[in-house]
Amino acid sequence: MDILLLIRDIASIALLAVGVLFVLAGAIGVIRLPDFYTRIHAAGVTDTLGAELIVFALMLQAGFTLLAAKLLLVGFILFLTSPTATHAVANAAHRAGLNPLLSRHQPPHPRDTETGEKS
Amino acid sequence: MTEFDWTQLLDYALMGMLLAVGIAIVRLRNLFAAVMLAGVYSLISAAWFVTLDAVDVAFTEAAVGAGISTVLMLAAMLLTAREAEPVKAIRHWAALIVVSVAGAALFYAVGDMPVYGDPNSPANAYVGMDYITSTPNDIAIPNVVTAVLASYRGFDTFGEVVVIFAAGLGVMLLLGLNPGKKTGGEE
Amino acid sequence: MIELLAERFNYIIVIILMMTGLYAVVATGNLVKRLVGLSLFQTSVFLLYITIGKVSGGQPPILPEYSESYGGSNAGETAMAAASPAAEAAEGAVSQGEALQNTAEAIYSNPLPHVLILTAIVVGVATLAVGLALVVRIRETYGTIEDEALNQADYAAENARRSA
Amino acid sequence: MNPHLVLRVVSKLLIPLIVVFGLYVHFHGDYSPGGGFQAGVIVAAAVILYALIFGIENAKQAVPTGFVRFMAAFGVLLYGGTGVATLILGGNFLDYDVLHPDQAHHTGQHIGILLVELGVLFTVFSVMMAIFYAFAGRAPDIPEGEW
Amino acid sequence: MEFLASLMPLPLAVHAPAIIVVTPLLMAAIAALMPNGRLGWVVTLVSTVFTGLLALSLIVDVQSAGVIFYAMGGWAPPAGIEFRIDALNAVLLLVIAALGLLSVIYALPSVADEIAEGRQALFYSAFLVCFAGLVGVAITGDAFNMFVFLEISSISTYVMVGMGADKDRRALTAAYNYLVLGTIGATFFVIGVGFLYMATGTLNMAGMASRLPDLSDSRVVQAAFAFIIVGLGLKAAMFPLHLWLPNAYAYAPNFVTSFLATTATKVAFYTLVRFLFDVFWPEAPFVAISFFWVFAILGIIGMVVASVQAVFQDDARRLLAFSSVAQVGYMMLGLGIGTAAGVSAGMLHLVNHAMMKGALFMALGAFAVRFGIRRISDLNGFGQTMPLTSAAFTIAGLSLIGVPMTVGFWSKWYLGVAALENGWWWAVAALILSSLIALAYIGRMLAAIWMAEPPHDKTGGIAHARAPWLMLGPLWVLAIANIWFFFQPDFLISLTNAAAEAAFSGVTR
Repeated sequence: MDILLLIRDIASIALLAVGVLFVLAGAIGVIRLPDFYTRIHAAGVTDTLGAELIVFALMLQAGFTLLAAKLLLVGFILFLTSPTATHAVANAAHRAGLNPLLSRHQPPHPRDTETGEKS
Repeated sequence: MTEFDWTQLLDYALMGMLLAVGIAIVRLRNLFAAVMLAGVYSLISAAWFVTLDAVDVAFTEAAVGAGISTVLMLAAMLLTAREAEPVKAIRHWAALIVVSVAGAALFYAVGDMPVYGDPNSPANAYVGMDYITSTPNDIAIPNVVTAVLASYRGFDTFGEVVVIFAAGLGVMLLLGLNPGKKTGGEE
Repeated sequence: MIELLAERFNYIIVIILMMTGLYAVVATGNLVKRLVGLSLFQTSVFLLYITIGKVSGGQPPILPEYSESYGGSNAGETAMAAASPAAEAAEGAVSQGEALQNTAEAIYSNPLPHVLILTAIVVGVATLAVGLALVVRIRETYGTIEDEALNQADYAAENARRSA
Repeated sequence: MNPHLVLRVVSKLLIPLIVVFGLYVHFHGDYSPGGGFQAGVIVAAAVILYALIFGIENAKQAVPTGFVRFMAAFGVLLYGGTGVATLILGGNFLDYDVLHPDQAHHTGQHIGILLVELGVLFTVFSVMMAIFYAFAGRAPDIPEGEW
Repeated sequence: MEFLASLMPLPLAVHAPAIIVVTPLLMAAIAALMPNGRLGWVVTLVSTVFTGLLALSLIVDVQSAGVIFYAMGGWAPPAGIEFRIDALNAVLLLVIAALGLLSVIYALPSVADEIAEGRQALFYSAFLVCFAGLVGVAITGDAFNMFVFLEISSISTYVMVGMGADKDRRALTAAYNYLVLGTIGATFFVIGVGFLYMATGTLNMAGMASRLPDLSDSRVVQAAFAFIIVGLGLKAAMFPLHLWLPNAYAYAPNFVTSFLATTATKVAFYTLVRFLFDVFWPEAPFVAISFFWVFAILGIIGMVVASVQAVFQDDARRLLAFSSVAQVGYMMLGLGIGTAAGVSAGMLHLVNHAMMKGALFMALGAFAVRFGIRRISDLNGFGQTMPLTSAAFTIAGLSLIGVPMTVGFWSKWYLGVAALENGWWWAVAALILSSLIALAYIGRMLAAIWMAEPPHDKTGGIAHARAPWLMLGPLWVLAIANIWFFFQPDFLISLTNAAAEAAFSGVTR
């Protein structure tokens, strides 16, 4: 039994560490990256991979309990919402005419080319 | 103080964030940023509520302070303005005087306040703890906060419902539920 | 003195926060930002109440189960036991709180401030809603939400009426 | 491609979940953090999400304004009515013990708490909806571009 | 009175403390569902009549039983919330119930004139919420419950003041400023209550009172005192904290002003008395200092400065609003005298001021509903245009000055006597000075009404008009009360003496 517990602890610690690493990377990215799109890309990592891994680590610690089920639900909802939120924000920025910061190639804005698009 | 309580570090971190966010809100002129930071402020205080064992309050603060209030303020901001004008010098000094008088009164009191987390302080030794011992016998539900909220101090909660109802009335009266025209309201 | 303050650091921070909010209310001329400051002020007061009710090593005031309808106390939990009172009672794990008080019962934080603050939060959001509704109406009628401009508009209107 | 396609799909998945979660928070309020107020906010948030994505007119068909106005008052009446019921049954105002003869298990208290929390839920939900309708209904026509 | 109270069935009488608050609250919910304003008014009228009867029965009970306790939810304090009625808040209940009833009768034509038809039912509902909140503040014995009820009444008040925007847009800014200052006041009050809770561990006011005397050195208690005084002072429009009041009263709908001016600040004043005497105790060093240095001094400054400000107003209602600030100064002076006679005089002025200001604002509302006027220069010749309303206005105005034959005389008389007992001749001088200034500003309005040329209609004759009977009725009830209680002051004086005694006997169980 003990060895199983040890494995479980090691696994959850590893997951936690990786998760925290992702969160850290995301945070640094939000500060350091140059423009909106790259930043939101970094922030997305925090929400999805980072939070998700931490939730998994906690689930390992909780074992087969109601708590684990709740955590699973939290993980599921995070899995659904954070990419959607990132998408919505990025999409809104794109449609608002915010161009990515590109050094050489400036693509035409969709609003200038497409006309049939109305919501 | 017996042993160093490592969870205090978390408290310190949260307090530092609260201070930073609070001061940022005061200094910012961009309303959008101020409103979003107010939401952040609520969220951090909700986190602190959790470490202070007030899970019900944390839940409510997260739902209301970080959720509804922020959305409300965003909506109002959209309908009004995006940018605040800079603070006038005279108002700045007037505010500083008000704040320093009130703050002095509060700091004056700090010395006689009970130590943080003291289980024997009057507030914690008297009625509050009685609820914990009497709830199993009186009401028999596990969540003492719900028991106090809905039964022991149920009348406060009735008042709370009426306050919310009054706010609803106010918004319906002032803005109307079907605002088609400028003042709206006629149903 | 240092120790006195160190043991009450929570109050000091909370007082500074309250004063930050109050400053924002009094200093700013922008009506929306004044309400932001007001909610800052109120949230800080909530913090004051909750820190009063904190008991070192305490737990959230949710008692162990004594009806059978709750499935949270499965065997096999160890690590999370301290966070879940239900499980703890089932297993008799020694929590930090018990170590401090050395009694059989766990210690809980004071529930009364929590209840008060639940009510106060609701009152706060109700005030905020009414205040924002007023601000929206003000903006629609006056076209501005700056204090100075509002006063000037009223003053001008009064003068116009007087001369008419 | 409809720009809101992702949002629509995900929100269709999420809205029932949110409502169920709200009801869980409400009915589990005796055992874990939560209660009528939080539940009301959560359920209202579900409807507000619906309104944001599918348009406020659709939301008004799902939750009509008349219904909102009725429920706001009804919640207060339910809370107060519980108190009046306890008065009629011979107790003090909001003394739930008289609601049910089973004193040993405090069933009366459980019933009373459930009823008043339900009152809180109704009022909070409908007032949140009222506030949302009032503010969102008069949003200036911001072109998509500004967002 | 005993007869009316004896009509009350016993179970109703036992639970009267709860029912008197709950009835208007439930009726508010019902009023909000009413399809039109007239039905909403009927609901409101029914519930205020009922509340009035309950208030009468409670007063009779208090006179026989001394103090009435009611444990909400059957939970005895300190666990539960307790309602506690003694002679002090019984007076308040009577004032709120009577003025509430009169204002509601008055409201129908006034509201029909000022509020859009689709919103009248909701408006009545908001009024009932405010009314219930004030009753709740007056009746509760729990400090935090008092905050909740203060906020119930305040939030609905902000809304009602803001509804004046259909006539004058300044109502919106007035309501907003009232909201911000009122919320700061309420938050200060909450900080104070939190400190008291920190020091005593209970929220029950009687429980606090029994524990506080051991804590008079505690800085927490002293800070709590300061914050509660400032918070409640804001709500009561105590002199330097009155900035919200003039605009709020001047631009709110007429019916709202006449209700608020007679009840809202009075209730806040009551809470001050309650906290000073029954939660804190008058012998405490910091309370004793505050009597002179806060209440007496600020009261006197307030009654002189605000009166002077009133003289220079053009807007009739704004003038009366400044006068209200001055009248709060009188009450504060009575409180500051710090003796039973002083508190009794302050309470007497509270009741009397409710009668005279109620009548004055109602009369202005009656002028407004017929001619839509609000400036003093517009009042020219109204003695001939609307003689009935003008006569009532005159009686109430004379009462406000404190002329003998009106009840205002008694408030000043007893205030002066109580001040002289303390040897405060300068307070008497200030009283006289302030009354002279009142003579100036009331005289200005009376001169316009009676001396100036009346407006002529198109045919060259004098335009005659009469306010609706529903407005004239309550107006004249108050005007006659102003005279009646000069000749029969014993009833009021016995009530206020009992109130002062109740305040001074402190909390006994």
